[in-house]
Amino acid sequence: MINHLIVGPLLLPLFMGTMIILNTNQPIARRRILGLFSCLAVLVITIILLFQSVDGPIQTYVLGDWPTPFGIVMVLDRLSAMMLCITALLALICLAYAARGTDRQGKNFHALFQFQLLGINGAFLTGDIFNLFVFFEIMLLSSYGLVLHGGGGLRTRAGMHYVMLNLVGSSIFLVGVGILYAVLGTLNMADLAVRMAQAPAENAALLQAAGLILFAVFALKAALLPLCFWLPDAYGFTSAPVAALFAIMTKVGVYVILRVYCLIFSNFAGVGAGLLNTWLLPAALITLAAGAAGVAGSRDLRRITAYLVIMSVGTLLAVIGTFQREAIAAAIVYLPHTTFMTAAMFLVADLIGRQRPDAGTGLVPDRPVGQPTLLGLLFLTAAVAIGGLPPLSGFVAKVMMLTTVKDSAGAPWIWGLVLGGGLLTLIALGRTGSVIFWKLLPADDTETARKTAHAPVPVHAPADVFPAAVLLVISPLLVIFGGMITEFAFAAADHVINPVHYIEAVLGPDRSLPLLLSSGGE
Amino acid sequence: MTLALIPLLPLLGAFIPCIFHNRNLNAVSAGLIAAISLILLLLQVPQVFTGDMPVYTRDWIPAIGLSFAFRVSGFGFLFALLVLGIGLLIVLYARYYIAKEDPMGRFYTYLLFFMGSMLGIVLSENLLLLMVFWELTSISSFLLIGFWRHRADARQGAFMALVITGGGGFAMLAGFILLGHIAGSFELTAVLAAKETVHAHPLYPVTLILILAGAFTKSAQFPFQFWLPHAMAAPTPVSAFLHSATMVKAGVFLLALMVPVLGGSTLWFTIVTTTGLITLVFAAYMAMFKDDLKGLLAYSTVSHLGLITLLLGIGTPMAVVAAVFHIFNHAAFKAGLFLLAGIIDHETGTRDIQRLSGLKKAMPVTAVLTLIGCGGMAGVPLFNGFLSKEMFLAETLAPGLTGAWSWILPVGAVLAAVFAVAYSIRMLVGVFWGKPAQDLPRSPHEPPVGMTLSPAFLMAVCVLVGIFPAFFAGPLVHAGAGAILGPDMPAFHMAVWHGFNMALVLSMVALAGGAVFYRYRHRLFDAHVWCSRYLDGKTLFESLVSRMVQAGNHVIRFLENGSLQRYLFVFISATLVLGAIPFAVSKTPLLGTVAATPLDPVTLIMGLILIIGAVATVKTHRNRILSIIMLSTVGLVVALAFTRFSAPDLALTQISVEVVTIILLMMALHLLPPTTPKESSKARRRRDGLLAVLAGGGAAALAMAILTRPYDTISDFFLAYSVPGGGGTNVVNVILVDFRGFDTMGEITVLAIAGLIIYALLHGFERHAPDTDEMGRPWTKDRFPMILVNITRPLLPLALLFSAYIFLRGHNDPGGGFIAGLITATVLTLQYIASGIVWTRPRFHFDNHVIMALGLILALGTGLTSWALNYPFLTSTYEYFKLPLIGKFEIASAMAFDMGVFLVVVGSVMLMLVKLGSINSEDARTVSTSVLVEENLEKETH
Amino acid sequence: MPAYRKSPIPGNRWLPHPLMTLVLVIIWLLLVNTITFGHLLLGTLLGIAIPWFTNRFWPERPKIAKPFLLFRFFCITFLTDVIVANITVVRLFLQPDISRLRPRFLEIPLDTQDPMVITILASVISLTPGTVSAEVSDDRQTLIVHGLDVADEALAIQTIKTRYEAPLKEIFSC
Amino acid sequence: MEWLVSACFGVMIACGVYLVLRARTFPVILGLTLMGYAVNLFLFLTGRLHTNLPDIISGSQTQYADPLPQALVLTAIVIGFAMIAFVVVLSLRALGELDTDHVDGHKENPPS
Amino acid sequence: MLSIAIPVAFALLTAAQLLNLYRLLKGPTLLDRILALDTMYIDAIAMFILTGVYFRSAVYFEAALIIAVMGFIGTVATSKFLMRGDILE
Amino acid sequence: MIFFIELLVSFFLVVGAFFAMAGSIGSYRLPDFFSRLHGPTKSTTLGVGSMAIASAIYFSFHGPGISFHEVLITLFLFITAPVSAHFLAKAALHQRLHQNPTEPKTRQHTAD
Ligand code: NA
Ligand code: NA
Repeated sequence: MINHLIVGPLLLPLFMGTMIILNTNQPIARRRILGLFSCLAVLVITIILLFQSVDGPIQTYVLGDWPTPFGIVMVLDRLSAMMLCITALLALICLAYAARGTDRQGKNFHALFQFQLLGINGAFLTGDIFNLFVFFEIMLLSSYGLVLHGGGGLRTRAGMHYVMLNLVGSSIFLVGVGILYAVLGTLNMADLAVRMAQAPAENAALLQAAGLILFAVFALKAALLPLCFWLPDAYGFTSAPVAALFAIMTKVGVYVILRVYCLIFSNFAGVGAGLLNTWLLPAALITLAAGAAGVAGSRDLRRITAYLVIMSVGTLLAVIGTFQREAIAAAIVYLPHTTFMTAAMFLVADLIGRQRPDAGTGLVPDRPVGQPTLLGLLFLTAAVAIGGLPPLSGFVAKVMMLTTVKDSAGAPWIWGLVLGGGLLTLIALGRTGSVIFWKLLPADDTETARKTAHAPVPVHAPADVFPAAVLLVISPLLVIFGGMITEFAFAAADHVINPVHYIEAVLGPDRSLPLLLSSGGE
Repeated sequence: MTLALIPLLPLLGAFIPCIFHNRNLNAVSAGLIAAISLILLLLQVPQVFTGDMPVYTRDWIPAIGLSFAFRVSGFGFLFALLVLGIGLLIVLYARYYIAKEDPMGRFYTYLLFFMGSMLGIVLSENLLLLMVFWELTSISSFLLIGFWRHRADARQGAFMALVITGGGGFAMLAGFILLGHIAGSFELTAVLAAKETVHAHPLYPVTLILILAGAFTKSAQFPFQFWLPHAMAAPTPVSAFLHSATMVKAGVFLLALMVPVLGGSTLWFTIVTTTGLITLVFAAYMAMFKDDLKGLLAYSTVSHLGLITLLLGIGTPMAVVAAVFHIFNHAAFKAGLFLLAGIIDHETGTRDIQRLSGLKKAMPVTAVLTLIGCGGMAGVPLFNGFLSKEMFLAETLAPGLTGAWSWILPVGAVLAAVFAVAYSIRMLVGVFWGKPAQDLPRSPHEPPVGMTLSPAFLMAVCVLVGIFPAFFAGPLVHAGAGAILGPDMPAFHMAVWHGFNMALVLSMVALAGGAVFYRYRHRLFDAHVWCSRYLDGKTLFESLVSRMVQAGNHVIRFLENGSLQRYLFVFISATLVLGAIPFAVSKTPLLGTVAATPLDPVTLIMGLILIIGAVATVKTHRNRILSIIMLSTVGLVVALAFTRFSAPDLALTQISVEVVTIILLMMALHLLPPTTPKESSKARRRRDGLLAVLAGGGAAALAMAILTRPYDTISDFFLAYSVPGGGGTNVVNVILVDFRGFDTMGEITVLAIAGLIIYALLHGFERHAPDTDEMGRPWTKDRFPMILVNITRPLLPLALLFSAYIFLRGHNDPGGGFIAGLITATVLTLQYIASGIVWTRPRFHFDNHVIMALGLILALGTGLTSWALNYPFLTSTYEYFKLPLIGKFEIASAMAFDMGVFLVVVGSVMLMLVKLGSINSEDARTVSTSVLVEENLEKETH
Repeated sequence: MPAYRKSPIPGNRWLPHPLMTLVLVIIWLLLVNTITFGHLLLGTLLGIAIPWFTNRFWPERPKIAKPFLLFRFFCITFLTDVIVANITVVRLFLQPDISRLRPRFLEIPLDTQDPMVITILASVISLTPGTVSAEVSDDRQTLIVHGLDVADEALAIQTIKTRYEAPLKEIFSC
Repeated sequence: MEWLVSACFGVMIACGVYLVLRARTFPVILGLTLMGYAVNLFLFLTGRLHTNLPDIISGSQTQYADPLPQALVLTAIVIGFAMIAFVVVLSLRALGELDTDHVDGHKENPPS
Repeated sequence: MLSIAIPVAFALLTAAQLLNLYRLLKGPTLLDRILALDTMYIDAIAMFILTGVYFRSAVYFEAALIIAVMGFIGTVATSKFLMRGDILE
Repeated sequence: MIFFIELLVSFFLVVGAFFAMAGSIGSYRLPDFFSRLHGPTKSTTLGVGSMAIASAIYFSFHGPGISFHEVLITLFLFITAPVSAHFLAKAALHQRLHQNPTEPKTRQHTAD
């Protein structure tokens, strides 16, 4: 029995995106409904898939019914199921937020949004390295459109940097894929892993070079130092729901790093074994430090949040960089938390900024926001969660990460930077909160304030606030169901760290045998 | 479960007061919740006082060792009692204290939240759970201190408290994780029993220091003491709560809790004792000079916390007993004193000791109550503080202490006691005695009874305990200390009179010395002004924070300078370095073993033309149109190369794409400046050139490495199954539409997205093109040259036929939907070039969005039909038919898919070009909006 | 910009352009390089469908009055001239002293203003002896031609007019 | 032959990199285009060099060039084209928004 | 016979391409370069045809025809760019 | 193969290539743009046409049946080459008519 649901998160956005194109000249309500319906349906599908993956084996979907490794295959393991689910939920919420007016600021927002979803989901599902390239391009091109949506000088400039860097990145990606194919003669990731394990020593340097070149590309996507400079401007200047959605984009880079370097370049991969074992951790730690510096040094809540995204990538990859099962499980717990919370912070920042006519999200005094209690509560919740303070999800994730990496060589560094970074976050967000909510100007205090004194501050309707609130509610839920989630994370990490499962699911038990032997059994 | 409810009730019920708009309801609901919690706590009395420890455990997140576990030890009970008891009193007091214009509901919400957090700390059975509540107190105190949000000092105080205690919390978290790791469990009972293991572990010092950092920051121990006085910006009931029974006491609670597992080592003794002693003396000294009543009390609090810390540092059983007792005593008198200070503030409008004077006439009750509190604070006999302080003095003289400690401790203790007496006298006498003050903001009188009730109760406790310690405090202290010490619990008897001993002498010295100090305080004040400049931790803190912000700003401005050139340089260099490392590190040869194929002169010369073309593109790049022409050469030769090496499909595609790209580039160039200014410095050009040469060299080496290596590919499968499986002889096309049809699906999606974005970017975008060319020549007026117009007319059907030909044969010969689509799009473009948008657009009146969408749907639909037959998406089928006259022909589902590709290509390319062409022409924009199209054509026709 | 007018050529809604259909069928057979009934059918289908689609793009179609003359003009006069012209031109290119060339512009007065005829004439001129048509005046009265090696201007103009313009005028009857 | 093709690839990459590092949008786009050509060529090379072995299955031919890289290159060409088309338009939009074609939006030319 | 004719033809065409390249690089006017590029396209068609004969393969025909179409459109577009600036208007 | 056919094919090939090269020689040697225009327009076009005929003959005797589709290339070139030439000449005329005496700086780039 073929589980067609697996391609649901791909075909549905594609179809609905197309339907939205056909409705280009219709009233926007129709496009909104189509988009929201699509996101909702994808969410339902991904939840079903997630539950299937909890107890079930790794599922595959062979497109065109060609035998692997010849046809393109989609692979659903626990990690990809989780990523799909996170994406769907986040997308639904961001779209709901965007439907309150952001989508009117330019053309074709809803279609691009669906294609964005398609690209991200494809990157999570595909088991073929060239197909990964294709989905990356879908994801990136849509993201270019979304980043630029609405226009404006700063946004366009930031978008242009993002675009050009990634265009060069795409070329480099192809070079990496090309080398892999030229040496190993296949594109299927499981097959690549098998062939990598059997590759002769004279191809070692070439294959490792391919792996590292690809790493440069993934690092750019994930925003790893020194390839993260595009992010603060791009995320800081784009529209809020897009920035919120993009909280998942860097995670795609992280996911792919996890996938590729735990499968093709896994510890059992012969000449390619453990390629990133020495590289990832230091790079991630420096990223974490730079992100923390940015968080501490920024004078605008949106930029702070953008740097928080960089920090979260640094944290994730530092933990993943230990390449231990438990640590990866911890990263899997941290990932949804950080994705949802940074996204929430982008939305909250926008809600705040819209009620501060002069200062926006800048850390300068302004007149009081229109709904201080509501916005204060939202901000506080997001800040507590992001700062890693209990009782919200950041705390659990942090404890788990610290606990699980404690035996690795880099533990003191990870501990120091994660905790120190947490403190800096706390300081920055505490300062932000007290400036925005407490350090107020009387309505006629300054020149600018006087100018806009009588401009009405918009009052947020419940529907404006609802998406952000829903995102924030996820945090306590992650804690309350922490037991289940950590259990799931360990199971997911099992699939990730042991490439044999994946290979067996894709190529069958015979082909995974060599790898099993080289790893000395299980 | 009852156990868990004690902290959870206030926590979960915190929002309740907030929902009422009535001040009484606010207070009653808060009080009710606290009272229920208290009752639940008191239900544990029978067990606790018989030495049992009720425990409630539920798994929560076993993966990290977090469980939902509570316990009521005697010590925890003592604390919980303080929290709830004082909490209730404060609920009552605040009802009268909080002004009408302040949001009382919110106040009680924060208060309950805080109460619950504190209860959680003292009742947790799991270290991580304790940590959860620990940080909750940081958050809730942040909110409480900043309650008066409009006040700058409140904001700063709250922020500082959050950062210091929160930061300490992070350290403590690390310490707890290490501790749990060493002990093998996060359950407190297990951890506390693991003393030997913990002490023997190499990480013991680190663990200890981290945990102490958490405790010391929370308890405002030196050098973190400075946040606490600034937290006085909070409303007085909050201060009373924070500084007596909760917040700051959490630190000493934790120290006491950890004594059984971490205590008993030299390290513990050295750090804790030293810190306690310094804090004790220093804060007591500072308290003397505070004019603000609350400031005085705050430093006094810090000092008393130092005292408790010192006791716990000494760590002997009796010291622990003394510490527990003093915790209780201090809570009582300090809470009362804060409330009294609040009353004074409330009734007179000031807390300045300098301004206040002679209040005992107007406020006799308050004066008496303050007298009791100050007595306790100063350690005067018959008040509770005396008893525990005397025990403390006795411990500093304990014979176990050797070396320098044997005299430093008692000296320090006495000195601090002297200061304490002095500031206590100052508070009492300075405010209530002397001439009644005249210029107070309000005329003083006794507060409402409800407001006096709370301090009166607390002062009664002080007196009763001071006189009948064994009866009123004995069991509590016994249970509390017993819980810490376990079998080491010493036998002791609490009484006012212990006989004449050294401790009593020291107490008397302190009382006398204090009186003297108070008498000559003015001289001290002068000296203090001089040194206080160096003692303000707040200034230091603020400069630290602002320096940190600046440093962060410097770092990011250095890293993220907004220059794309730099980002790209870094990116390309990084890739280059990463790619080179494996070759540098390993000794495997770059080149493989496959022999090179012979080179023929034609290929050589075409290769040279390509190289020259590429270099010329760079050389001429400042003259943009010239550069485009050079680039075309490269594109052409690449197409020739594809042909040379057996890839006709690629040649077709390359050449078509290239021309469309060139057209796009020229269309953009019309609006962009025609030349690139020379603005890069020579150094930069050299640097870029070097990187370019390195990258090119690396790339060439990589290509050589590949071309000289053998490989084994999955392609044999495609060659073998193309005809039998895919029904086509053009293997490349079968791969595209069948074996890897999903890639193609994605590829056309990319094209469609590009169309959408370009449409979005250019919608409503207008820009005027220059009126002359770059040399200043006017444009020709002949917009649509006749000869071209007349040639393109018959060319269109011919080219479309050709396009159909390319499309139909694609499955078996070079060609296919994509190339056919590009041909169609370019010949349509030719119509636009010849006759203009205004003429052409109405004749090709389909909405390009719709064409694209239909293409996508067709491709998608083709893929989906296989679902009906229960095959995966995109499973293809084909069939050969034989019809009379026509002969054998094939219908493959892949053809429908390819048709989708065709439509998407046509739609997106036309969308791009027409939109791009409309930027500087209003007519074109008008005609491009599809609604008008039909009308336009109609108008023209008639 | 040429004005759009209704088709002047016989044809109906379903077969708007019979001549074009014929040409397309022939070209289709050339393209596929085989003559089978199946391809004839397919070619006819395309030959009908494509003009139906492109009808709007070609509102003013030439009327060929004398098809035979057309055939003779292109297959004999034109073809021989092209070959002869090329040999001449190649000689000029390869002659040792390139400076002996006498390039100049010729202004040819036109007797016809029909756009299609002018177009064909210009093309033919470009492909034949040493001349490239460079510009048609706005009023379509003169054709400016560049001659590579012109000895006698008047003679050259006269040759072009009689040898090419006249037959073309006759073929398209205007 | 391999040397020549590798050299061509290298030169195209070098020229592409140099152009991509320029300060104005247009040369950067030219660089991206050139890099795109180069990378497509590289991807094609992963199937090695074959003379007269087109991938059209016929009875007379026994050997074929590797068809897979060709299919990949086709996909890559199309995607690359979409990207270039987009970035061309983006450069125009940026010109409109920033009133300069400098990649960082600088209006004044810094002294060289 | 063909074994001589084909290399000779290749040599002549390659020489032609080199001459085109010279004109392309030398100019002096932009139009000269465009003309050179156009000639390169047409010579490329010849090369395709020759390759087809050399390899006895018909697969190069379409490429030749497409180059013809695309080369024409490219030249027209470039010339129009020089005359009008606007290609599509 | 019949010697005569091979001869014919060889003849058309060499003559075609010769004409193509002659066109390029023309554009190489001739002094001004308008003169250069003649080479590619006439000679090269005819050369390619000649080679197409060679191909047609060749494949008619080598392939499964007669092959005439090469004629299409010739036909197409004969239609388009004069238009290209006309267009280029037109552009050149236009530029010559509006020659600006003071040439801007960029001119130096254009003319090496
Ligand atoms: Na006084
Ligand atoms: Na051209």
